[in-house]
Amino acid sequence: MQTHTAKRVEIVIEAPLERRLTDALVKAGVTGFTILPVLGGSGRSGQWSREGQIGRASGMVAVICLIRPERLDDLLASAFEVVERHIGVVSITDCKVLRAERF
Amino acid sequence: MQTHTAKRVEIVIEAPLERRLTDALVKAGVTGFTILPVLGGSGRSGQWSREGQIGRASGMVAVICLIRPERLDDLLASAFEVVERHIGVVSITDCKVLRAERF
Amino acid sequence: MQTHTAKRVEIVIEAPLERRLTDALVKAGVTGFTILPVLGGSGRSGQWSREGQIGRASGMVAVICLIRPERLDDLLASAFEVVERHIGVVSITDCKVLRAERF
Amino acid sequence: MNDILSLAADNLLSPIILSFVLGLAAALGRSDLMVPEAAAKAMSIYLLFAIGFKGGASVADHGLDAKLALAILAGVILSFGLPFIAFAMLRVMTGLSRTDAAAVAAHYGSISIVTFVTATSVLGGRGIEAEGYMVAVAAAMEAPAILSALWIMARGGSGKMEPGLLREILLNGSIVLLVGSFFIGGLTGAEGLAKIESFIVSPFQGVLCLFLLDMGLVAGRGLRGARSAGLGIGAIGFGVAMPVVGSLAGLALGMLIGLSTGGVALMMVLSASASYIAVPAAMRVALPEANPSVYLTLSLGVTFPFNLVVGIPLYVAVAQMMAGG
Amino acid sequence: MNDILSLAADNLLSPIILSFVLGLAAALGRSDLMVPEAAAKAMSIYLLFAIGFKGGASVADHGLDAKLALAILAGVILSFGLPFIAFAMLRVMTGLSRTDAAAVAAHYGSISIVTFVTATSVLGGRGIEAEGYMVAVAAAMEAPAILSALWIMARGGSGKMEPGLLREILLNGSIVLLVGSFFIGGLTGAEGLAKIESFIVSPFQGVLCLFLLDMGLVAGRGLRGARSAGLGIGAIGFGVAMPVVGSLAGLALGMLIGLSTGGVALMMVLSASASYIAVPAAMRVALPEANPSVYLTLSLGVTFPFNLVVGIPLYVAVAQMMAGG
Amino acid sequence: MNDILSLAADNLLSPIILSFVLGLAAALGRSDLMVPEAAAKAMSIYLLFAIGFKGGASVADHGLDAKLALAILAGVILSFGLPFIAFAMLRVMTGLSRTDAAAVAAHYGSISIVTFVTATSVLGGRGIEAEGYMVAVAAAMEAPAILSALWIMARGGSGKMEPGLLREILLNGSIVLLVGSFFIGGLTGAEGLAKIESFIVSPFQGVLCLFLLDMGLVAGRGLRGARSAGLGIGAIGFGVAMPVVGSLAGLALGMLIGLSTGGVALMMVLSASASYIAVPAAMRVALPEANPSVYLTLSLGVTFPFNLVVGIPLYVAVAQMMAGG
Ligand SMILES: Nc1ncnc2c1ncn2[C@@H]1O[C@H](COP(=O)(O)O)[C@@H](O)[C@H]1O
Ligand SMILES: Nc1ncnc2c1ncn2[C@@H]1O[C@H](COP(=O)(O)O)[C@@H](O)[C@H]1O
Ligand SMILES: Nc1ncnc2c1ncn2[C@@H]1O[C@H](COP(=O)(O)O)[C@@H](O)[C@H]1O
Ligand code: NA
Ligand code: NA
Ligand code: NA
Repeated sequence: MQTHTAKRVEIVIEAPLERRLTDALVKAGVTGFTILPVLGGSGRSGQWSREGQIGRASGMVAVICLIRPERLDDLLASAFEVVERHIGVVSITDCKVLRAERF
Repeated sequence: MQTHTAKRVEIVIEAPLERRLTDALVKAGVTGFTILPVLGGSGRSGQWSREGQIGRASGMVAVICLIRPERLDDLLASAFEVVERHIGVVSITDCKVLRAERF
Repeated sequence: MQTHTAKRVEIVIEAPLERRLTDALVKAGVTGFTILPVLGGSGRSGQWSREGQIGRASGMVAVICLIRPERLDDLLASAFEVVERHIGVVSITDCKVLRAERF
Repeated sequence: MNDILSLAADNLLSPIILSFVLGLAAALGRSDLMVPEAAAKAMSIYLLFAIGFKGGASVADHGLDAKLALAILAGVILSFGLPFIAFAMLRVMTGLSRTDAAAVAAHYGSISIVTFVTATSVLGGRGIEAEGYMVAVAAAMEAPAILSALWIMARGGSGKMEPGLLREILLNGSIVLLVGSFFIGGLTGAEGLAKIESFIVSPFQGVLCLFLLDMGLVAGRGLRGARSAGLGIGAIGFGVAMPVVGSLAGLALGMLIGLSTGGVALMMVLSASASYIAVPAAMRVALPEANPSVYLTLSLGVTFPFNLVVGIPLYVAVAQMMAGG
Repeated sequence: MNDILSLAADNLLSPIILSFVLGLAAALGRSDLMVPEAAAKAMSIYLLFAIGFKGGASVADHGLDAKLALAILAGVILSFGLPFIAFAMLRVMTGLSRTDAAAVAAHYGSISIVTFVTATSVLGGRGIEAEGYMVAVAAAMEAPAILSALWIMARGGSGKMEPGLLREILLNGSIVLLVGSFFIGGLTGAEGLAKIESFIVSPFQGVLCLFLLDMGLVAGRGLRGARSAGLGIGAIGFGVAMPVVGSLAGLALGMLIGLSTGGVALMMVLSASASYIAVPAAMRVALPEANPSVYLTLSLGVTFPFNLVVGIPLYVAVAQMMAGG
Repeated sequence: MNDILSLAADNLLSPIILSFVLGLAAALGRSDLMVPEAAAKAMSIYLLFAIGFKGGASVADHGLDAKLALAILAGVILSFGLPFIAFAMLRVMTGLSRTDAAAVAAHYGSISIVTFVTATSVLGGRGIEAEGYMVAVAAAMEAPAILSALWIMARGGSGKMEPGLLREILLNGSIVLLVGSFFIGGLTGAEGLAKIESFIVSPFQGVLCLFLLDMGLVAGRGLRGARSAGLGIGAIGFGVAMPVVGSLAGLALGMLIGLSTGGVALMMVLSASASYIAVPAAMRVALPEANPSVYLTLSLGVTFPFNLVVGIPLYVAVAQMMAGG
C-alpha cells in the first residue's frame, strides 16, 4: 500500500480554549484535525478528573493533526500562540498516511 | 524492559462504518484494536462536532491497532477497502510494545 | 520551533485499575499523564463495547504519558507491575515535545 | 383561513414551539448552550417509548380497527413513492448531483418522529382524537424510502446495497423501540398505562420542550452550516415545497381509507416530515459520495422548523376542513 | 401451584417485564437500539436513591423494628455463606477452573439491586407490605461475598487482597447511595417523602421500565456472548439452580427471624440474585485471572432474566404460602 | 436568634441539604460514587429551564412590576461592585497574588444559580413569596463581575480582554437558558405553565436533591484538593466572610428598592453566592495564569456549602426580620 510521510501533532489543551485553537489552526491553513475527549490527567498544575466537573471550566481535550512535514512549523507556531499561556502539552510524531491528497 | 517493534495504525472513520471496519479487520486476522470516541473534527468535508448530533449519522470514531510490522500490509489493505469511499484518515507510526506474544 | 526528544507511552488498561496505575506512576515520579476514554475494543480476551456495560467492570481507559527518554525504563517498570496480571496493552513511540521544562 | 392563522398563532405561543425557537436563536447567536448527547438520546428514547406505549394502549382500549392494515399499507406506499416525487422536484428545482438528489429524496420519503410527536401533542391540546395505531404507521414509513433511493441510484449504475444494510435499517433502534413499546402498550392496555402514567403521560410535554430546545440548537447549527453547504434558493424552496406536496399525498390516502380527522392530520404530518436520524446513517453507508451537509441541512435546518412552526397547524387545519371535526 | 402460575402470568404481562423482554429481543436480533451509558447510570442512581429513601421513610413511619439488626445479620451470614455453596455446586456441575468458580461464587453471594427493586415493585402491585429496612439488608449483603471468594482462593494460594480493595468495596457507590438515602429518608420521614414524592414515587415504575429495557439489551448481548464464552449446559444449569437454592436459604433465615411475608419474599430475592456491578469490578482487581465473560454471562445473561421472569413470582408465591398473607 | 437556629435546623433536615451532605461525605470518604457528567449537565439544564419558566409565568401572572428594572440595575451594580470589595479583602486577609485575587474576586461578584434555586425552594417551603423576576436579576448578575476583575488586572497591566470573550460571556449557556425560559414563561403564562407543570413543578425538589448530591460530591473533591491547593486559614476565612458581606450589600439594595421579603432574601442569596461555572471558564481564557484550584476550591469547596447549610436560613431569617413577613 502506498504511504506518504507526515507528522502527527497531538495537543492536549483546556476545553475553553478549544475553539481558539481550532480557529488559529484554520487561520494557519490547517483544516484537518480530530478532537478527542479527555477523562482526566495530571501535570504541573495538579491532577484532575472529569467526574467532579460542573461546567467545562477545567476539562481538557486532545486535538490531533496529521500534516505534511513541510507545514509543521506553521502549525506549531500558530498552535503555540494559543497554548503558550495555558496549561497543556504538545507532542509531534513521525508517521505515514494513506491518501496523501487529503493532507 | 524488553520491548518489540510494532506498528501503530490509527484510523478515524465515520461511526456508521465502525462495525464494517472491525469486521473487515477481524476477517483479515487482526483481532486486537481499541476504539476511542471522537468529539469533533475538520477535514475536506467540513467541520463538525458531536454537540449538534442527533443520532450517530455523522459522528466519527478512532480505531487504534497495534500490529506486528509484517502484518501491516494485510491490515491496511482490508481497512482501505472500507475507508476508501468514505471520509476519514489513516496514519501509521513505528512503535515498541511490551508483551509481544499478545500481537 | 524548538523541540525536544521524548517518549510517548500509551497504556490501554481496565478501568478498575486506573487509579492503581496512576498511583504507581506518581510513585515512580511520573506526574504528567492524560487519560482518554475508550469506547470498545478487541483482544485476546474477546471483543467488548461500552454499550452493554452496566457499571465500570470491564470498561477500559487509555493513559498517555509523555516522558524524557532517560526516565522511560522507570515508567515501564512501574506500569508493568500493575498491567502484568491484567488484560491491556502498552506501546511506546518516539516523539518530540515543545516546552521541555514541563517533562 | 382566519381559523388557520389563529391556530398557527396558538401553536406558536406554546412552550414547545417557543423552546424550539429558543434553541434556534441560541445556536444562531453562537451561544455555547448545549444539551449533552447522552441526554438528547435519553429524551428521544423516552419520547419513542411513551408515544409507542400510548398508541398501543389506545388500540387495546378501542379494539383493533380494521383499518390498521390499510393505514400501514398506505404509509408504506407513501414512503416508497414520495422519494420519486422528491427526486423529480430536486432535479428540476436544484442543481444537485444525481447522488445528492437521491440521498435527499430518501429523507423525505421517510419520517421525523419528533415532528409526529409534536403533532400528537398539538392534537391532544385541541382535543382531537387520532387512531392509536398511527405510531405503527410511523414505524412502517421509516425504511421503505431508503430502498427507493437506492433503486434510483441503481438505475444509474451506482449505490450498492451493502450486505446487512437492510437488516440494519429494519432493526434500527427507533423502529424497534416504537414497535416494541406499541406492543407492550397493546398487551398491558389500560392497566399497564395506569401503572406508568405519571411517567409517560404527565411529564411528556415538558420533556418534549427540552427535547425541542435541543432540536432547535441542532437545527440552528445546521442553518449556520447552510451557507457553507452552498445551498441555493432552489434547494431551500424544495425544503419548503416538498413537505406541502407530501402532506397532500398523505391527505389523499388518509381520506381514501377513511381515517379520523386526527388520523388524517397525522398521515399528512408523516408524509410531510423528513428523517434526520435513520436515513442519514443509512446514507453514510449506502451512498457515501452524497454530501451529508446537503441532506442534513435541508431536513433539519429547513423542513423540520417549517413543519414545526407552520406545517403542523396548517395540516391540522386542512384535515379539519376536509375530514370534519 | 395454580396460584403461582397465575401470579407468574400476571408478572409477565407487566410493562416492566415486557420492557426487559423487548430489550432482550432487540439485542438478540442485533438491533442497534442502545441506551447511553450516562443515562443508564443516571437511572440506576435514581432507583437506588428512591428505594433507599422510601425504605428509610417507611422505617421512620413504622418505628425502628427490633428485628432490623437480626435481619442485617442474617443478610451478612447469607452473603458470606452462599459463595461456599455456589463454589461447591460449580465444582460438581461444571468444568470451570478453581479461579473462575470462586469468582462466579462471589457474584451469587452478593446481590442484584435491580432484581430487588423489581421485586418491591411487584410486592407493591399486590399490596404486600415489607419491612422498610430490607434496603439496609440489601446494602449489607453486597460486600461480604467478595471476602468469601478471596478466602476460597487464598486457601488455594492465590487471590491476594490488594491494599485499599476492602475500603473500595465497602464504600462502593451503590452501597453509599443506598445507605445514605436510607438515612435521609429515615431522618426526614413522611414530611421529607411528601416533598419529593412526585419525583421518587410516581414516576418510579416508568423509570424502572426504561432501566429494564437497557438491562434487557445488556443481558441479550451477554447471552449472545455466552457461546463465545463457551459456557456448557452445566454452567447454564447452575445459573438457574443456584438462585433457587439461594432463595431457600433466604426463606429459612427470613422465617427464622420472623419477617413479614413481604420481608421473607425480599430476603429470598436477595439471596437468589447475583451481582453484576460491584462484584465484577472487584474481581477485575482481586482475581484478574478469572474470565469476566464467564461470570458476567452467568449473572446477567442467565440468572438475572431467570429471576426477573420466573424467580420473583415464584419466591413471592412461596413466601405467601409459608409466611401467610 | 432562636428563630434563626430553628430555621437552620429545619433547613438542615430537608432532603435537599441532606443529599448535599451525603455527596460531601461520600467524596471525603473517597467513595467511587459519581454522577455522570451528562446527567449533571442535564439536571442543570432542567433546573435552569424550570426556574426561568416559573419566574416568567409568575411575572405574567402578577403583571409587570415597575421595580423589575430597578432590581436588575441593583443586581448589575452588585455584580460590578462586589469584586472590588472581595479583592480588597483578599489582599488583606490572604497572601494570594494579584492575579489569583482578581480571579477569585470575579467569582464572588457573579452568582451561583444552584444556591439561588435552593433558596427559592426553601422560601417556597415556608410559604414566602418572591418576585418572579428575580431570575432575571440572577441572569443579569452573572457577567458584570468578570469585567470588574479584568479591569482590576488591566490597571496592573495584564489580563487582556480576548476578542470574542465578551460575547461568549454574555451568551453563555446558562444566561441564555435562564433568560430564554423566563421569556417563554412570560409569553405563555399560566396556561403554558399548566401544560408542563407536572414536569417543571412537581418533580423539581426531587431533581434538586440528586443535583445537590452531585454538587456535594464535587465540593467534597474540591475540599480534598484544598490541602494541595495550599489554601491557608485566611483564604478559608474569606470564603466564609465574603458571602456574609455580600449578603449585607444585597440586603441594603433590596430594601432600598422595596422588594418583598422573599425578594430581599433572594437578593441577599445572589450577592452572597459565588460562581463556579461561567466565571471559571471565563477565567481560564482571560486570566490563564490564575490558579484554578484556588478559585474553584474557595467557591465550590467553602462558600457553596456554607451558603447552603448556614447562609440560606440565615439570610431568610434576616430578610424576615428586616422586611417583615
Ligand atoms: N507528561 C505529560 N504526558 C501526558 N500528558 C500530560 C503531561 N503533562 C501534562 N499533561 C496533560 O496536560 C494537562 C495540563 O498539564 P500541566 O500544564 O502540566 O498542568 C494535564 O492535566 C495532562 O492532561
Ligand atoms: N489532517 C487531518 N488530521 C487529523 N484528522 C483529520 C485530518 N483530516 C481529516 N481528519 C478527520 O477525518 C474526518 C473526515 O475528514 P475528511 O474526509 O477530510 O472530511 C475529519 O472530520 C477529521 O476528524
Ligand atoms: N493489538 C492491539 N491493538 C490495540 N489495542 C489492543 C490490541 N490488543 C488489545 N488491545 C486492547 O486491549 C484490550 C484488552 O486486550 P487483551 O488483553 O488482548 O484482551 C482490548 O479490548 C483492546 O482495547
Ligand atoms: Na415524509
Ligand atoms: Na445472592
Ligand atoms: Na455574588
